[in-house]
Amino acid sequence: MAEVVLKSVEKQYPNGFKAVHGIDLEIKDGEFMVFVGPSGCAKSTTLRMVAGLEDITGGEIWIGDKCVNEVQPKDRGIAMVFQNYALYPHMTAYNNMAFGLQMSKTPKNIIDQRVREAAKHLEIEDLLDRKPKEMSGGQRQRVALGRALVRKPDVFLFDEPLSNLDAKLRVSMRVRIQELHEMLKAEGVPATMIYVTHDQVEAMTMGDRITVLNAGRIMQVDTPMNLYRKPENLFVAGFIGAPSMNLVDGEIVEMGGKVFVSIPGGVLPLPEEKAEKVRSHVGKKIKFGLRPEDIIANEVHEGGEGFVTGSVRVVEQMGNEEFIYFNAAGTQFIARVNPEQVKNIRKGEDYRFWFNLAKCHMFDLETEENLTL
Amino acid sequence: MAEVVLKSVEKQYPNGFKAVHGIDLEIKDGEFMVFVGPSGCAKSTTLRMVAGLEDITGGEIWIGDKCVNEVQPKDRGIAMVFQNYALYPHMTAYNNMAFGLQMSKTPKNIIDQRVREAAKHLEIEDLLDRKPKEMSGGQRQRVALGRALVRKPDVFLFDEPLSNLDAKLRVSMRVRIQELHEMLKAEGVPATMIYVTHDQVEAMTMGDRITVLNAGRIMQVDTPMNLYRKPENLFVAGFIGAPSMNLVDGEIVEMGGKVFVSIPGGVLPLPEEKAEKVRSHVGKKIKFGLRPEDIIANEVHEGGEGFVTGSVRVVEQMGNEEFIYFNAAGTQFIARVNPEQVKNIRKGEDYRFWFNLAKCHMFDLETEENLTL
Amino acid sequence: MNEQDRKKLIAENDLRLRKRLARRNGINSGLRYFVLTFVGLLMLYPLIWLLGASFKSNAEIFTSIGFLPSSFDFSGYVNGWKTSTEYTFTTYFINTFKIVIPKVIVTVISVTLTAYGFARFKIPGKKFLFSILIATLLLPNLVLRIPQYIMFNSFNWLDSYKPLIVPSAFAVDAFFVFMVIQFMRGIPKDLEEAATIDGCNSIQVLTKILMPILKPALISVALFQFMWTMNDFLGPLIYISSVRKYPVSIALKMSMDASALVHWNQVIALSVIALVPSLVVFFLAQRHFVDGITSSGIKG
Amino acid sequence: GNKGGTDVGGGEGGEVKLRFSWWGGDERHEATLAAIRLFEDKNPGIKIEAEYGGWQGHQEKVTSQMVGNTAPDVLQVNWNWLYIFSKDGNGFYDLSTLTDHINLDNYDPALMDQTTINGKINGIPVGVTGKVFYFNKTAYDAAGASIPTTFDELYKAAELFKTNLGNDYYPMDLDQYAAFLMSMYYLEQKHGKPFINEENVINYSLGELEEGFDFYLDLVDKGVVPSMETRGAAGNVPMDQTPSWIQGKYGATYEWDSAVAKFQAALEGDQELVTGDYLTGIGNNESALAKISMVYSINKNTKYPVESAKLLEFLVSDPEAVEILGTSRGVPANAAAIEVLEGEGVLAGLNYEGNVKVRGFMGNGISPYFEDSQLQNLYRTVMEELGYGKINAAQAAEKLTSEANRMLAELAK
Amino acid sequence: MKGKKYEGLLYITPWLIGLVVFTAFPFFASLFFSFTDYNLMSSPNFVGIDNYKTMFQTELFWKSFGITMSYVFITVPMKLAFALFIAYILNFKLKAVNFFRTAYYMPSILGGSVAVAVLWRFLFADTGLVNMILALFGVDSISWLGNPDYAIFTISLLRVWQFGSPMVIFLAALKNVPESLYEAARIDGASKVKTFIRVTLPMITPVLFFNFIMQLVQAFQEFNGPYIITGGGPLNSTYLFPLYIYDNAFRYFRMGYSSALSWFLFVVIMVFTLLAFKSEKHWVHYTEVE
Ligand SMILES: Nc1ncnc2c1ncn2[C@@H]1O[C@H](COP(=O)(O)OP(=O)(O)OP(=O)(O)O)[C@@H](O)[C@H]1O
Ligand SMILES: Nc1ncnc2c1ncn2[C@@H]1O[C@H](COP(=O)(O)OP(=O)(O)OP(=O)(O)O)[C@@H](O)[C@H]1O
Ligand SMILES: [Mg+2]
Ligand SMILES: [Mg+2]
Repeated sequence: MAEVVLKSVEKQYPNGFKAVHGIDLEIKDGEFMVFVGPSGCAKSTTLRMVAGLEDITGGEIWIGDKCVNEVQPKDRGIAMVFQNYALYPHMTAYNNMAFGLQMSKTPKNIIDQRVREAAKHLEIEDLLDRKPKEMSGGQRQRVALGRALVRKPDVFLFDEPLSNLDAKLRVSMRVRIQELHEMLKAEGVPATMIYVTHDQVEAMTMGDRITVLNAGRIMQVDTPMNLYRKPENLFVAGFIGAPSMNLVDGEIVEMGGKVFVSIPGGVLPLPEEKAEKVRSHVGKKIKFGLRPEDIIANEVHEGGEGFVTGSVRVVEQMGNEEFIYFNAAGTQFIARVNPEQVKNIRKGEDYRFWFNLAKCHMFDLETEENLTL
Repeated sequence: MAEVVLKSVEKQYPNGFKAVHGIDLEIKDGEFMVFVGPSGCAKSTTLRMVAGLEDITGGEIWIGDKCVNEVQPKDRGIAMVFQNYALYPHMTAYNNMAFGLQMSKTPKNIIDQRVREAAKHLEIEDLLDRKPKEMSGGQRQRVALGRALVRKPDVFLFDEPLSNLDAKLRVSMRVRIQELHEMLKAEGVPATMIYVTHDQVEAMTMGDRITVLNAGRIMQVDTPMNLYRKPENLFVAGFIGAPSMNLVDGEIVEMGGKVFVSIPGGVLPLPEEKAEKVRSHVGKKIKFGLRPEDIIANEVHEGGEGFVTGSVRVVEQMGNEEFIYFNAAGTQFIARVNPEQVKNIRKGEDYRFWFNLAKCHMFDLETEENLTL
Repeated sequence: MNEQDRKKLIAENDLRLRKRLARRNGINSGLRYFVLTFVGLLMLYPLIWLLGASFKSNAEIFTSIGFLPSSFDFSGYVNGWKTSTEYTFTTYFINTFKIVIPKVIVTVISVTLTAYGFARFKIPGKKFLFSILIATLLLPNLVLRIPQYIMFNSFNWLDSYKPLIVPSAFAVDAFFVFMVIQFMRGIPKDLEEAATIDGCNSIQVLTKILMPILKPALISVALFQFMWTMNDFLGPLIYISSVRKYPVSIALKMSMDASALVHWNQVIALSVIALVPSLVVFFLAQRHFVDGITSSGIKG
Repeated sequence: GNKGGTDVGGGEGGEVKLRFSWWGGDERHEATLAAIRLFEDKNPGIKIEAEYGGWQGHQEKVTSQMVGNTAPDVLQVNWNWLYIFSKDGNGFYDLSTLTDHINLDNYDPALMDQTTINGKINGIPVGVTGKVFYFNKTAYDAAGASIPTTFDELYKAAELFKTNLGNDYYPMDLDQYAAFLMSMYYLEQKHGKPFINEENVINYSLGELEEGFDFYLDLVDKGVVPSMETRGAAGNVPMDQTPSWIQGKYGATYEWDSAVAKFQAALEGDQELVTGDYLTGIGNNESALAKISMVYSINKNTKYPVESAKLLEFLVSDPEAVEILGTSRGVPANAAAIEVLEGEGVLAGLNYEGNVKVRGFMGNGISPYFEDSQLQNLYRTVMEELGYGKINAAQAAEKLTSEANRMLAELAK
Repeated sequence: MKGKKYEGLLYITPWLIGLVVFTAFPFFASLFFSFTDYNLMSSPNFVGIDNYKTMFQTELFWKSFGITMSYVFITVPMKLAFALFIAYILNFKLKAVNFFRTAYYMPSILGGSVAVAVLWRFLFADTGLVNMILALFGVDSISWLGNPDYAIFTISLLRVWQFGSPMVIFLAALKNVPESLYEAARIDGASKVKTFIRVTLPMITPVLFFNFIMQLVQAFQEFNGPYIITGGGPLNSTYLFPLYIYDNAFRYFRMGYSSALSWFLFVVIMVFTLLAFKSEKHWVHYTEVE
């Protein structure tokens, strides 16, 4: 039983800075919860409060069925990967990983087995005798990860555990963590995992649910797909997705019974479904949002009900895809296209960009809430 | 004049570990060079040798037109962002950034202006009075970045400067760095930039050229597109691209004058162009490589000359795209598809996966070199 | 938020934290304070006793461990300050500071430089030199006294403060050098690397980066040197012959003759006064022991 | 030459600067400074630089100066230092060459002998001091005992102290050194000879010494003096700082007359100390121990021997100076000075009373090496071991004799 | 860090000059004296190794040496442990911690002043405080200062009690242990004691090592304590080696012999120091590998 519940949790740092403004969150037993949010939004702070490393200046944190506000970290049944690693500089990689197990009086041979196994998975078997000083950044980070992985706590706390690894390794580590999660579940000792990341791919692929934080407040808690497809507010819409959603000023207008959205570069007809949602806002200014992949360059596309003409400023080639940055009526848009499909787009020239409006979002300017959900 | 030239540079650490095995590299004046490679491949080591922080145990490093082997870091005209930040704990963010300028006796008002400007771009204006320990990981990293950006050296060295930032910020920082690069060029004082990253997007978008390192050796130095499209060897092929290229064991066979490649799950006909290149290897085992986006799921595709039947194990939804992990004859493949195009793929079922063989690569098993270039 | 609000907030916050802490540690911290106070009293008692004794009669001083004198009489302080010499204690205090202050300054400087050289640079024959440094600590300096006297005499330095101060400018206090070396070796080089990149030459690295981080250690050096110099009796006694140049440590013992009657309350009153600078300096200095490097600037 | 001083010697306008050093306590400092001022007034051409301090460390300081040739022109030195710094008599200026300025007739020739080495007068005696019995009258009264004049009476007092005051009361206190001197006192009274003879050899046979030590052990046994262990329990405390002395639990002390002031002052409340007679009742001889307390000497390298001599003579014989200095260096040895002081009526009190007794009988002579540090240490060690029962009286005699003779031989070389 | 070869030399130049100008002469002079019969007043005569021979044949020498060894073995560990313990406690965020730090440093400020001597007597005299407390537990009064078997212990206690300087040094070192390591240890489930032993202690080993060497050296050279309290007695039971050296040098003027004693002590301390340095690599953790 290791559900983690935060009740109006607040945190004010000694220097007076209020980092967390009342967070309510329920993480189910065995759930994989990802925290995302801009740098400085209090992801680490929240994690550290769950770990018991920071005093909570308001509210309560429950782990399992007890309030842990006054419980020491070591009694909370947690393991943690620190954002700054916090490796013991005087210990070898092996001992860094073994330390927690030694503290819980795990038999030597089991320690050895677990550490070596973890080291194998983390591809740091050769480094077990080295001290942190003699390792590369990524290697250190893996030791820090290993230190948590070898243990079997109720709750795992990961604070950007893969940030310094290369793409390949990230993928395999990611898989490794997920496997661990599955395995523990299968063994009947499910571990709750809270995972802080700034990597969208990790967030989308790993989390059962994702908590989006901003400036010490929760913006939305939902499954990855819902976050991507149904952002509840402007912040989430802009934050999730890379490159991020195009968000431009717009206005809802009605012409001849039909509802249009007027944005820089064009007035686009809204499909019925969307029109319904925003009819009450006719005549008002809103934020209009569309994901880059929902913009089609220079082609008549069946899904596109309207277009905008823009001049291409930059084309970024990513290998499997291309980002096209274009300018329409002084506003910058970005489109994400398949290089195969749009072979002859050139910088500096003007093209028509079709908008898949069935996928668009509109946000109230004041409440910042998504009107189109 | 700040081209950076490495001539057979070697590095052996005091503990006997040989991290760099003779690197030859020419980075042109004003070039933006990216270093990528797996964790522990000596990216940081190389960078630190250029900076003068590590003794070079073999070879020479030239900056501009002088050999800097014996030149002190401070006299090399460099600025650097450290992978581990290395902020001065006793100074505020402001002073951390101003320090380098103060050392070069820049007038106070100019220091102030530059620091504040950088802080604005880095979105840390509010934090200028804080000491490192009162900042979040990403904020610290931005200060570390700011410390380099405020200066105007001949060579910038960036060691994973954005690893702890969220996607949005990464993009804007990335742009900021590129702008700086452009601006300096425009001002007639081009700065050479060496940029270590493990982020493929950064590598592909920022670098004029990319150096791929592995285990202390250079694998390939080329433009981003060439690396992606024309990997010279197995390592680069597997390393560049995320998810990475499917690499499976194969054999070149000739049947009726036509050349085929036999891989797990099927024998595929090679297009003429590719067949030419590997005809000499008929009957030999090779590594076969194909990027995930060159596999098309369950559709007859004009580019696909052959297919493999596989059972789907995992479907990862990324919002704008999907990764399909499938198994063919015991071998795992990954395909990257547009969720719009393949709506009804389900886990556990068998499908045909078409291979775009015009895009395939084949590698000699011994030399690991790409035969199809 | 204006400054006042902010301060208030911080204060409140602090209080809340404290309470929380107190609650959490409950008995634990109560016990801690009890032990600290009890043992602390044991540590402090001599000072308290000394204070009381400065008002006592000779007989009372040597027969009563209690600190309350039977009557309060400040004459010990008044007469003591006047002294039986041509000068008052003021002179001796000034003299002491004339020795202590320059000595502390040159010690900190020379010690830091030397330690820096040893801790951070490749030096030909470093091992050997370091052994010598350590060796100079090991010979009982009792036997060095006479040769040193002869040496300083040949420099024509007698009856001046030079023998007391000048050697310290050359890092002869190996104790401190070794100490600072040990501290430096515990500090990661990353920050220094950052500083060299920022354009610091090695001396700037030392002054701008290492020294601030080493503050607790350097303050300890200054503190020890201050107190030990304040207390040093034999050095000044041997090298200084003019009464007008005497420091406090000698002046304190001016009126103590083996056979003559000693007004112990005066002697003690002066000892109490002589302790004040050390006490104050210690109290002020140790506040700087708040935060060490905590290495928050470095990741890993 | 006269290095070490700031700008010693020379001086502007032909003014002579003399360095003069002494150790002492408050009273001595004040008096001496006053006397110096007077001297300067009377001798306008001479300026005195006073270098003075407490006792602690003074010997080290003088030693360094002697070794470094930086000693002051005029020094106050301990009598036995003469034999350290001037083994062959050349350590200090020979005052016999300055008799124009120093009047040596005012001294007992026996005293002058003690400052003459190899025929050279190394210093003039400042005062004489001797071991005298001082009794705490208040304590004796409380015990119902009278001040003893013989050892028998002392033994009786012991009994009275025990019965009337308690077991931790003793009619007398002896530390290691005093205990040794007490044994010598006993032997001298019995045999009438000094401890060390002219040939620098121990003058007593082993048997005799054993007897002396037994005497001390007997004093302990009979509760006359506290045992070494009892004394030691209070730590290595100067006798006058011992709580038992201060509280009147130790009824008497065998002390130098010059040091008596602090013993009196140490007593708690208004206990009264009186000067006792030399105790008798052991043999037919008189016994006593007296020595020159300290001497004034002149640096052998001084540039200004004449001026130095003038200062010396002024300090010991100028009536005004004598009056100012009073007994700050004990009762003077200079006959003229005593006359002046007696005339002024300042000579009174315990110190003087004791000194009168000392000068009444100065014992059978004292070897210059008697108080040598190494020998003193030997005396103490032997007495301590004896007192703690580590060795018996015979062994003590054996050890003392052999080692003392060895040391004496070395010293006399 | 990379450095020009001679830059380091430049930094230690002051020390090198000091070494040559101020240290070398007295050092070699004393070494030379140890082979002579120097008595300060007459010029020294070379006597070969006579002084050393005499030394080894002297009973007091061996006794004094033995006492010194036991003094070192009692004092050094106790003082270090105490200093470390108090520093550890005073490193917590406590109210009035400034006051406590000062209070605990107090005994060291007092140094060898009269007050210390007098108070120590009060504490350990037969009628002193310690015996009074012991009496409460029904223990017979012990002659701490009068009994040769206990006196050395009493003297050692004085030194232990003056643990201020190592404490301050430990404090400074504790401040340099990164907070994040404590956090990691808390997460790893280490108890306070375990954290101290496994994390704190290793992190401050460079300074612990320093304090160990210094205390060793100082204990071997201890002079003041016994000098002011017991004067070496009773029965020479607290006659530490430096007292022996002092007596010979400044009371008996046997400078030659005294120098020989000093050089003997020098070699003894050297042996211990060397052993300590040899052991260094097994337990002292430097963040910076050379
Ligand atoms: N001080 C050292 N002593 C010994 N070996 C070291 C030291 N520093 C690094 N290494 C080793 O050298 C190799 C290269 O390290 P480097 O830090 O250059 O890697 P990197 O490419 O920057 O890796 P990462 O992406 O993880 O930061 C690694 O295998 C590392 O273990
Ligand atoms: N010790 C501290 N004192 C004061 N403010 C702090 C302290 N630590 C963090 N903060 C502030 O609290 C906020 C939240 O910090 P936190 O470390 O939780 O951010 P984060 O979400 O983890 O960011 P990142 O992605 O950059 O690591 C930040 O604005 C930071 O500046
Ligand atoms: Mg964080
Ligand atoms: Mg690296």
